[in-house]
Amino acid sequence: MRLVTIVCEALARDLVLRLARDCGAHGATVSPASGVGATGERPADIEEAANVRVELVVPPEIAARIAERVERELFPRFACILWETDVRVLRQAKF
Amino acid sequence: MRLVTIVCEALARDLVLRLARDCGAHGATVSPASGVGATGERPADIEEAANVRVELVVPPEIAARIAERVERELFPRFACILWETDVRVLRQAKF
Amino acid sequence: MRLVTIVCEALARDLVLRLARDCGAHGATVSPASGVGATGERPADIEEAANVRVELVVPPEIAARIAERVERELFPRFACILWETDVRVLRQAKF
Amino acid sequence: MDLLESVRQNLLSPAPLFFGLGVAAALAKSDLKLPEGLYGALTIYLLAAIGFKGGAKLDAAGLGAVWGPVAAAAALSALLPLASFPVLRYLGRFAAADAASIAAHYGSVSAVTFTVATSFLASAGVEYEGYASALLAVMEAPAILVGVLIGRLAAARQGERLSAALSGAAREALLGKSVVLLVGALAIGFLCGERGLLQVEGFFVTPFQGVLALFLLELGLVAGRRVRDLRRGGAFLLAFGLVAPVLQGALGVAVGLAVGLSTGGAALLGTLCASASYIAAPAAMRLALPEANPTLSLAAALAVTFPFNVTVGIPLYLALAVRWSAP
Amino acid sequence: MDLLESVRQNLLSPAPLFFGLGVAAALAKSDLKLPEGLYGALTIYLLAAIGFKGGAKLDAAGLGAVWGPVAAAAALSALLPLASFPVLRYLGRFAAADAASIAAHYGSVSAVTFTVATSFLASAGVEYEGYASALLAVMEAPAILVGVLIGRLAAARQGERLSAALSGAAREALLGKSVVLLVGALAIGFLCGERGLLQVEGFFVTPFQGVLALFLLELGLVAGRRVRDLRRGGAFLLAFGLVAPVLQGALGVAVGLAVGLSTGGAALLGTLCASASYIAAPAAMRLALPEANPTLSLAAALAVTFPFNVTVGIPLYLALAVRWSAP
Amino acid sequence: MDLLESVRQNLLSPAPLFFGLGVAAALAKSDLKLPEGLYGALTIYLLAAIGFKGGAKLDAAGLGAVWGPVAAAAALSALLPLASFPVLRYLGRFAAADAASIAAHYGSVSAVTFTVATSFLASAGVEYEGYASALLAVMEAPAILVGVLIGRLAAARQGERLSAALSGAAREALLGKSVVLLVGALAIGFLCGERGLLQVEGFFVTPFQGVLALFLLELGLVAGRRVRDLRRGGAFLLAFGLVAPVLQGALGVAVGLAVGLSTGGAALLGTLCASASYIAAPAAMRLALPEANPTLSLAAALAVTFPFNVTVGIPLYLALAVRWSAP
Ligand SMILES: Nc1ncnc2c1ncn2[C@@H]1O[C@H](COP(=O)(O)O)[C@@H](O)[C@H]1O
Ligand SMILES: Nc1ncnc2c1ncn2[C@@H]1O[C@H](COP(=O)(O)O)[C@@H](O)[C@H]1O
Ligand SMILES: Nc1ncnc2c1ncn2[C@@H]1O[C@H](COP(=O)(O)O)[C@@H](O)[C@H]1O
Ligand code: NA
Ligand code: NA
Ligand code: NA
Repeated sequence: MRLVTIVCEALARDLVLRLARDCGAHGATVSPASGVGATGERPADIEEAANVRVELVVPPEIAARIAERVERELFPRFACILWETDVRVLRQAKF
Repeated sequence: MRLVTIVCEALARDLVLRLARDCGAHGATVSPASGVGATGERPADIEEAANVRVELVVPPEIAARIAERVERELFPRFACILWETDVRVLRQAKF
Repeated sequence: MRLVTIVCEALARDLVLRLARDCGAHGATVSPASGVGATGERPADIEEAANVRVELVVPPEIAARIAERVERELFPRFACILWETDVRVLRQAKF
Repeated sequence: MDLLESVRQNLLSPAPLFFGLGVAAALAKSDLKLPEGLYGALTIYLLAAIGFKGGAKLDAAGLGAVWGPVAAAAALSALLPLASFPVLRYLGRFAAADAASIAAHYGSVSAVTFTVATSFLASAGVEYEGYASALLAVMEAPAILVGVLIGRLAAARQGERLSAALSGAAREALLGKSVVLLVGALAIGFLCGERGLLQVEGFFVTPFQGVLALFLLELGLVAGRRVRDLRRGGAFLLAFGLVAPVLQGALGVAVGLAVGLSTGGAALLGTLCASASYIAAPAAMRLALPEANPTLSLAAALAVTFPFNVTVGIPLYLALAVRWSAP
Repeated sequence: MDLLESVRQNLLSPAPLFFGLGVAAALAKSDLKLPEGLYGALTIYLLAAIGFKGGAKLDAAGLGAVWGPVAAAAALSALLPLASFPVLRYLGRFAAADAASIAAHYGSVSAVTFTVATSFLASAGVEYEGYASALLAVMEAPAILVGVLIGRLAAARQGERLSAALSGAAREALLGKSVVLLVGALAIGFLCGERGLLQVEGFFVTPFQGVLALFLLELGLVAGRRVRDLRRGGAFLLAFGLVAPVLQGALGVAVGLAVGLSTGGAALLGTLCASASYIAAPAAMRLALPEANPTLSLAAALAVTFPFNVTVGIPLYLALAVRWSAP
Repeated sequence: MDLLESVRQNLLSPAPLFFGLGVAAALAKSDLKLPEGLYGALTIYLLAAIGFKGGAKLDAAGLGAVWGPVAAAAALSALLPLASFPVLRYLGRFAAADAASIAAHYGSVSAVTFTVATSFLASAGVEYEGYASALLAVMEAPAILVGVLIGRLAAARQGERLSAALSGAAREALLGKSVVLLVGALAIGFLCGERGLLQVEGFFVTPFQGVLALFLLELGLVAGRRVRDLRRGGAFLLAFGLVAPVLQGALGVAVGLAVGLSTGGAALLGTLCASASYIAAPAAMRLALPEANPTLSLAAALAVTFPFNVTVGIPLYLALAVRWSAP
């Protein structure tokens, strides 16, 4: 399994979750985050500036599809990054 | 070292931490999370529906013990997932 | 790329971020965390006791530099741990 | 004032309308959301305020006067789940754990429903015992304990020892945040008396009704999200959520009058019996009886019974109390 | 009372001073920070209180009396972006999306600026229509919709269908939290009337001015962080942030008097036209017109126009209203 | 009214009882927890309210009248750590950094202890200088600076330059959130005067005592978690936490009377000297003197000295002030 982590503007939370679902992810874990990057500081105290951190446990082919769509649809429009790594999971069939 | 991540109902937070300690973990990092999965949406605004995300840095044999007990004790009773991966740590002896 | 995760006392948040920037990290993602470890429980409800969880996506040589300085400067003074792992990223040049 | 007019007046007050706004916003998928922590903070405020005011009145009434009603209330809380469990298990065909959990939720009480009832009585000009929140305080835990007991016995899980499970449940039920806050604030109010109440009136009394309205907005948002879950419970659960409060409420009114409460006090005890817990019970049952599906009980309590009580139920229990206390 | 004295009195009141404290703390990089959730919680409180009070007054005034001003206000909100877009696009040389987004922010309204204006009127002893928050409520969405429309047309993106984008924007504009809360609370206040207002006065009225002062402290902290962003917008944006409110405010005052508002009411409509949104518009534009740089509009609205309005602007719009309504 | 009766009355008021409830809940490991952000939000409210009210009174008293007491208070804050450091270092055998940190905590002040003392004086009918929160405001920073200075000199770390460390500490001490809020709100209150206070009274004054009670519930929860940490400090720390406030408090009362404060004012200055910081000092010391173990100072300040002061200490300092000011 692959663990895909997307850090993105909080206002785009629902877009990210919809994108993941459309690509075939069966679930997602979302945690609040602040950050700093090329677009400056993003403090988490007001929603307009906050980030979210979305984790998706998915099979490799779905991870590839998600990465491709994030690159095409989110990167040009939102402050957003993505990284992924291999993970071992329990209940393989669930993801 | 292994990094074991457990995402689980917030109400079961103390159960997860006790299980980890019983298995031999020397510490844990807990962050708030919301999520979506087979049991529907779990928004983080009320504790009854929120998730927690527990990270445990442990030696491989303890990771195996944790995974085994989470599978047996938590999966049948709580909305819960687990993934694990290899990590490099500083101060190996601490974990 | 390497993903370096540092869990540290919330009061030291700015120190960690400055250290990371000085080592050459181009950004950082910070999430709130509570924890338990050798220094006891660290509940997140008051800032004096809370932890932060800082994630840094960086090239391997910068990861090494960060690890070295965290070990030297933060470990003796703050409740703090660090782990790192390999990740695949999009837009390699950004990090 | 007849029942219909009374329902109408109750509906056109801020608390139920804000609840409706919350439900509507949730159903329309508005991006109106709760800032994290606000729900918890308002809960703490409401419980502390309810407890403190009740305690100060308890001091004025004297402990001697309240034993009877308090004992009756605690007994009702313990006995109601015994009555509703078989209905849910055999008529409703719920799994044992689910039936026990729902029964516990409905035997336990909702502090907010209680508070809406006191506002309603006040604006209808009906007197009630000021210490009534002591009844609220003793009715949270017994139903939870009995519910866990039933659930465990019915499930008859050989693996775990019953006593261990029960002591865990007792811990949850007695040290859960709502019981600790209510009972603690009640004791503090009792120790401080009217003089102490005067000191903190500007926070625990003056803004109370408005805070309640805001809390109901949030509760409406939470309840609105639960409406879809109702389908999983089927028609029986929906019917249960409407009929159980009426029957339990009528019983509460009758017992209240029997143990000597005023008309208003009996209406309050009826409301307490009719109300279903959505703070203390869900947390306790989740840990002590995790086999039970938390979605069912919470959807019924929040999305059916709570709105029923705050609109139609409360005026109804008062009407019953008025009728039955007529000489 | 001349304009200068009026500005001085306005400056020496808690709300603007707390805003200044927040800005100063942010610029000095103090570790004074907002606890997460507090900003959102105070926003909910303020919007609910403003809406509820306005609704109760609306009930008193009667719906018949308010159609004219309400329609005029909605029209102003829709038309103002059409006027400022070309200025931003061709004089300011902003990208189409940025120009449209800024125009939408300035056509929409700021509830907090409105509230500071009502406090100012009250302490200056100037009467105004109690239902004025109905004007506020109808002015949020139109400008946002028009702004998105302009931005999409100007960008002329072939890939996406305009109607889809617009329906998304309409959703955001009409179901965004501030519109839902304001309109919902207005309706609730209208249904409850003065009797309902009395019930929740201790929460929605008594502490209101103080909560506003605290909120302005937080807003100051947020605005202070944005000061640096102003540089990215250049001198033109700074000038726009100072000149646009004066022109739009004067227009609002004139229209207000023309549709029969009192002097105070016209000053309020002027303030609404002059104010720039920093809650509803940023969220809606971010999703419906993500090509626009959110930094520019927010920096101008919060770090230039808001402080200008709460210090000099509001007394100015009142002075205009007084002069133009003189017989 | 003798001391014992005065202690009893003080104990039976909401604030200390809610603190006790919090401690009890924490020790019983109840699941009563703070919603995140609430503690921080209440802190901001309390500091802004204390500062603002004090500032308005300062305006009434006139700056001329207050220089003496203010200078004396600042001097006390700077000198107290110099006295307690050797005791902790050589009698208590603490490491240099720990001794310096504890000394700084006890030289600095606790705004909440101060507030409980003003409530106590008000309910005991004792007058005091309304501007006393100006004393509070100037006593936070000096002790922290002196504590860092001692700690650095004693540790004599060759690696870092002392001046750099001190300028960091000065930043922390002067731009820390409690100093910024207190001093800022004091200035705002001073600029607005009584007229401004009237405007925000419904938020900063009316509910204040009740908010304080709720905050003490939270502080009790935090303190209760610290009780176990006391063991690490040993018996000496416990004794220090009880004896230091009495000695420092007596000194404060004496100095207060010497610089012309009223009986009540002297009791307040005594309370300030006796109180130990648990907001400003921990944050500042953690960054400027991270070698110090934060557990020791916080456990002593919160779990020993704070409860001692709010129960027995404050009545004691008043009794001393009454005795010593008798003609
Ligand atoms: N090198 C990095 N390591 C970790 N997080 C990053 C990094 N760069 C950016 N981020 C996160 O991604 C968000 C958007 O990044 P940016 O578009 O560079 O401003 C930031 O607010 C951070 O939360
Ligand atoms: N594929 C997934 N990726 C990331 N998180 C997931 C995934 N599936 C489930 N989760 C998390 O686990 C929680 C419980 O999952 P479930 O039992 O499937 O409802 C959800 O609320 C999510 O936070
Ligand atoms: N084995 C571990 N796994 C995960 N997190 C840990 C572990 N040990 C320590 N931590 C985190 O690091 C913080 C400081 O650790 P310590 O210095 O051991 O008290 C704790 O509060 C935890 O959040
Ligand atoms: Na009940
Ligand atoms: Na406008
Ligand atoms: Na002191």
